[in-house]
Amino acid sequence: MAKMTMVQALNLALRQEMEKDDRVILLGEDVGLDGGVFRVTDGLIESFGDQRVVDTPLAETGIVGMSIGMAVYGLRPVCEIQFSGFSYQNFHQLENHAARMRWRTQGRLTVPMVLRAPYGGGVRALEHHSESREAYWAHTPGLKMVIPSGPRNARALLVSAIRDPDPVIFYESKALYRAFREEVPEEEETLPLGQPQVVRQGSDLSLIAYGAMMRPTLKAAEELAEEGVEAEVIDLLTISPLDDTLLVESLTRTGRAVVVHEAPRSFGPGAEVVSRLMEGAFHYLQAPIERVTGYDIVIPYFSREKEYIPSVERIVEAGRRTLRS
Amino acid sequence: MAKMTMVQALNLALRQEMEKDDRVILLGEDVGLDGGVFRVTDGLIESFGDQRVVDTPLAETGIVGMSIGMAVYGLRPVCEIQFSGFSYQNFHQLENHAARMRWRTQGRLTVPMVLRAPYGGGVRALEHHSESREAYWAHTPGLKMVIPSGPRNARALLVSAIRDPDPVIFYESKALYRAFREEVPEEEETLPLGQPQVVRQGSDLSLIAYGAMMRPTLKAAEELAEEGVEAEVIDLLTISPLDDTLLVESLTRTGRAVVVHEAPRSFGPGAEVVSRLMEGAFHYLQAPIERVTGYDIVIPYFSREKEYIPSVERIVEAGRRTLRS
Amino acid sequence: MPREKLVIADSIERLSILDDKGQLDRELEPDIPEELLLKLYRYMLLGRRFDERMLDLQRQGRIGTFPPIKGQEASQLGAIACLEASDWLVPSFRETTAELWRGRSLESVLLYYNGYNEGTVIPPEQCDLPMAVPVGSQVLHAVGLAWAAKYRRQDQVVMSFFGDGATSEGDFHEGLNFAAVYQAPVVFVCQNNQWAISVPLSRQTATPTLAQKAIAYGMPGIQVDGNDVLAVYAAAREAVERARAGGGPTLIECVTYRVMMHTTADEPSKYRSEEEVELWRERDPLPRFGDYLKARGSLSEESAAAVEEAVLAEVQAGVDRAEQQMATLGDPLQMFDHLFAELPPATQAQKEALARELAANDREEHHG
Amino acid sequence: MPREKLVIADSIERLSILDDKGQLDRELEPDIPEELLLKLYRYMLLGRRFDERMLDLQRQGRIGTFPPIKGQEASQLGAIACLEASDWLVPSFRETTAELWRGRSLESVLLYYNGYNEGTVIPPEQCDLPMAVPVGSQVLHAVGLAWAAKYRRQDQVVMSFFGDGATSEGDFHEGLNFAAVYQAPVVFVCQNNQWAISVPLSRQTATPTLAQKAIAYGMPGIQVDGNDVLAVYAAAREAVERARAGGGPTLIECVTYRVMMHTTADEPSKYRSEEEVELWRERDPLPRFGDYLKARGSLSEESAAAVEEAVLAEVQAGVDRAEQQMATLGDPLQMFDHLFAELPPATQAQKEALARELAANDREEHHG
Ligand SMILES: Cc1ncc(C[n+]2csc(CCOP(=O)(O)OP(=O)(O)O)c2C)c(N)n1
Ligand SMILES: Cc1ncc(C[n+]2csc(CCOP(=O)(O)OP(=O)(O)O)c2C)c(N)n1
Ligand SMILES: [Mg+2]
Ligand SMILES: [Mg+2]
Repeated sequence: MAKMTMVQALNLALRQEMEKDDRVILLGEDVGLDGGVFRVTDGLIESFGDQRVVDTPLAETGIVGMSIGMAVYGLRPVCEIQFSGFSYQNFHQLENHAARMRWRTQGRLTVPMVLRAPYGGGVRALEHHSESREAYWAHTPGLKMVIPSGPRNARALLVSAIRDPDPVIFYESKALYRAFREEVPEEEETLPLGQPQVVRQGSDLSLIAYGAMMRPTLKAAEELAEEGVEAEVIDLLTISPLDDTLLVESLTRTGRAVVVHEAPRSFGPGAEVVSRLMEGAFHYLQAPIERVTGYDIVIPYFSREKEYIPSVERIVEAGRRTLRS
Repeated sequence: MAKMTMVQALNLALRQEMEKDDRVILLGEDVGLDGGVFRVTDGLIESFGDQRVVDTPLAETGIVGMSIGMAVYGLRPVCEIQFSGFSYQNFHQLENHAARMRWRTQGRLTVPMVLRAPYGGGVRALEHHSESREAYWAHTPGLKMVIPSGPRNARALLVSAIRDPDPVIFYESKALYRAFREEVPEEEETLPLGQPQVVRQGSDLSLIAYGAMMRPTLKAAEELAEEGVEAEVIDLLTISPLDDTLLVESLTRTGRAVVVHEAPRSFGPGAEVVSRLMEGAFHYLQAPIERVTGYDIVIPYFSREKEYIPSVERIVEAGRRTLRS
Repeated sequence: MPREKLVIADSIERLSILDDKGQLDRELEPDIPEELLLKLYRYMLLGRRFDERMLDLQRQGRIGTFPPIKGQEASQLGAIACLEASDWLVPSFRETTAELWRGRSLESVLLYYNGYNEGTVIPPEQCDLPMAVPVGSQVLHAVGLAWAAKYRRQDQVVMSFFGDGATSEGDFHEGLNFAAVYQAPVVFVCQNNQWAISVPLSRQTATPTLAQKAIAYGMPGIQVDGNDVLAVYAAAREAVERARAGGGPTLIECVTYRVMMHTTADEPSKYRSEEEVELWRERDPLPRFGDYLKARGSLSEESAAAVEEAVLAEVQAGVDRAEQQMATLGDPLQMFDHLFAELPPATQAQKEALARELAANDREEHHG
Repeated sequence: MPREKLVIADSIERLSILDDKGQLDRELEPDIPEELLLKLYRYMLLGRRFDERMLDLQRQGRIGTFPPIKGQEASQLGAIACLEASDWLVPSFRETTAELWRGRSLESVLLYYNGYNEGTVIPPEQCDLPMAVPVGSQVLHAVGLAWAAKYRRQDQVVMSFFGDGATSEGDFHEGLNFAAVYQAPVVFVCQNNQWAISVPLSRQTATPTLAQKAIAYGMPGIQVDGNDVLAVYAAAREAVERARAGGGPTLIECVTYRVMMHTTADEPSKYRSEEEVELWRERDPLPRFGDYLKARGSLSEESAAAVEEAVLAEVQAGVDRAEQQMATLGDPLQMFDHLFAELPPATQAQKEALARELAANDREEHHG
């Protein structure tokens, strides 16, 4: 197996799906010759031509609205929004149409599209390039919201997203794009959407995170282990529709939980996780569930973003608090 | 005091603020001669002329983007988005700019605007006219999200919103527009933003709701009272920034809570309320907090909306469940 | 030449063939087969009568709010008649007649305006999108469909309808620009009915025409008399043929008028004068076309009466079928259907909870 | 006349006064006071040298990603020089030189590209918006400002800058349409530098010019040689005067070129040829204008050298001030400032929690 960065793994997923299925069309700003500003689509226009890898005018609503039409026709558009901070331009196309076409036509017309967008902080980027607002899409019925946490699951989830019969918002952490390499098999690999994974077992505490937050969360679990605390770590992978079975099951064993995300705290994804745990495992709860999150402010310009983004220490500290409680 | 519908009370608030302050400008689709499709701005163009009540071209982004410029200049634009289901067209203007201009310029330029929009179901409207997606704005740092529940607080909150130095999203329940009348004083009345209110006292159970859900919630409290259960009922009024002091205090007395909203359940406002209560009053909790909400689907066309929107029975039933637990 | 004039586009033309005095321009008269002419007449009448009947039903509380189309029949039908069945229609919310032409059933329209999700089902094989309520948003879907058709080397054409108000939306702009950049086979048909609810065209745009907006995208634009079904047909046929031949998109502005209220919830006397409406009532496309057909001998008083009778019967049958169907519809659990190909577990649990509630209510009703 | 040509707009012109061969059209030569000519030259040079210095700093890791402006100095300054101090500038993210002209400090630019929120503070009384990163989004703010100025009967004019790519966004469309409908005093200055990152103009629009998009809004549009500071100035002055006199908005397309990478994170060799860039390097606006000034006796070799020296010293002083300031900035708690006029209680609690954390870390560092 080749060791790949997340960028390479995503590129592999796209390449293989495009080889397999001529319904798969990439479109977006600079996805062609430029290969995308993060190079996720690098080399694909050379292999597949400009009818499969389509540079668009600079218009996010246009990209998403056109993708909807393409998907209804029977294609499988995978569009890129250059940064998730610019995906609000197309909010109405997603909410009004992508999320509803199957429902509106009672199954007759469907929108099997994927919207890929880099999200999150940590790469010293300019304003609007570091947000983490997956809760917007998670709260939108009819959309699926997926966030991988490493090269291997990124590849497998992207393949599943492309094959999914419904619209999928696929957020890719810029901080993870080139952060580390993993073995990624050349052979096809998929991961079912809607299924969180236990990535570390433990019985003292459940740590629940996703995307870029998996690394500090795992690190925190290691630090806690040094203190004799065995944390179970769960990677949501799919934020919405959220399947809480695994989370609730974990909590019935640990009684304590910390939820971690970069997104602002209030009305963020963590609130839903907390609510599900409360509803599903109330009588097992031994301490208030902690949320370690971004603050309820705009993520600051990069000189201060480190202090905004949840750190290993904050997660460890929250873990300790729940254990003291 | 005159008895007024919510439409009349909102109209009064606008008229009086416009009389008092020539910075207040209304703009939107059909707000002029037509007086707004729900008549909230009725008669105002006659009194103030078309420089104070401005019909716009059909473009929500334009309305909000222009309002931002007007507010930066020093005016107090109150724009109307005809239905909240069409406020996603302007999502980026709110998130990228209205919510950030003060922060971006470190206090130098500000955006004291109000965006009014009717929300919610119950009036046999067409698709996109019945959604309740306040969580989108509540999760957006830099915006305030306000929802009144009756004529009198609608008037007082709208006045406060107009005078607020920051952007306020103001959702008005269509179902409440003409549902009932209340005494509304001619003299100025304001209500502070960011402060929930106890509207019924009780010590067995806390019912937390807002907007159109206040009426079934109060009704449910009465039904429970017939069973000997005294429910405390809290009206959030401001969804975000959410001040949980009163909620937590209530829960320390009741130990049980039901949160009610029309919005889809998952990642909805109720999740944040549940999380705050868990964080603030964990050791007082005697039962899982219940959420009575819209389902995680698009609100159906109106023949079925009644079953979608939380009913008195569902709230009562949830109350009973928490008491059994 | 330092201050040099640029040739930016062919100029914009206005097309009128059968004017409001009934004057026919024989040179421009399109060659439409008799059968098609009669079909056009029949659908114009069907659109009119169905609209009138819906207004009655709405006033009686038998359907909900709906947007009447009266006066726009020619403007819709002249265009849609140029499509093949395999072409795509992308309507806004006021193209009822065009949708009927494409095969949408009357009862589906009635179900829709009665709040049944079953009213937006598209029949299998039919290449139509459902109505789009968010103004202008559908324009981009047309471009995506057209791009896809071109990619698949199908010679399908996509026709997208929208109003004058829609031209102000960003989606309109992005849609026309994408279509021009990709030379997508789309015909953009603007139903310029002069009003967007209470906002007149003069507050919608500072331009004298909407057709000239085509110049911003580098595509042909033309203004036609929208109450002249021959002119609409001629312009649309030209545009459809160009699109099919690979010549890219066209913007057609049909100048017509919304004779009725915006929707049945609207009160136009608040914002426009009866004189203006009267002026346009006199330009009614229906008698204009009827007289033309009679003048050319395609229609007689008797055959016109027969069409009228048939249309009224068809409308009545549609209303009857709708009421029959509604009697059997309405299971609230249906609302959970088709959000996703597969209902996620948490939503499935919500559905089951509602099912239990409904069953309990039912029991209560039976026993209570 | 049933197929009748419509007069839709005056035609679109292209303006060039001092061409790339240094040829001057004396008839069109604008009457610019000597002092202003020299100020323009000085800022063109300042823009150039500061840009070069920032590139160095970026390569040394002393600032983050930034978008160079090289080649666009004339295109920005010719326009901005027409504004009064009380007028408003609404920039995008690539008008550094225009912002400097308006009085933005060099250090504020450096702070910004070093990730300090302090870098977007606008000096008191200054009528400028901060940079807008979301492409095209600022165009609408310009219209709002202009509407407000008109409402207040101030004769202020608003100048909004944006790129060729921005013309594809819905916000551009809605902005220009609103401006035209309200006859708002805005001058829309499109910096057509031929590229939107890797997308060439020909994939952005099917039109030969961007200026012609004005026709869609019923406003005057003009194309100018953006590397000819005299032409830019002349066109902008005309537009500013018209706006100030109540004549409404204008769209000016400045044809220029992005000689450098899109931002320092970009690698243009992936998508464009060195020959194309070379061609534009030869059209450099700076020597063209310098030669003009020398020819008319406004500049000599010596005075040019003095300007060069002064500009370099100014750049160095700006860098020094920025580095001094940064040494004292960076308190993370600052991130909670100015989100709202008053920090809400829950957010205040978050701020306090962070303060405690930072204090604890500090203690650890000191004792650990
Ligand atoms: C995005 C959006 N904004 C507002 C509305 C409310 N609305 C429905 S129709 C309409 C006017 C549409 O005018 P026009 O495009 O001219 O079409 P017409 O109604 O005249 O057929 C408005 C404002 C909407 N449906 N969608
Ligand atoms: C809404 C939005 N989409 C995408 C981006 C990413 N982006 C930044 S600059 C740019 C290209 C802009 O091109 P143009 O408008 O021509 O301006 P230029 O960079 O050439 O000055 C893109 C795509 C953005 N900042 N905002
Ligand atoms: Mg109209
Ligand atoms: Mg450019």
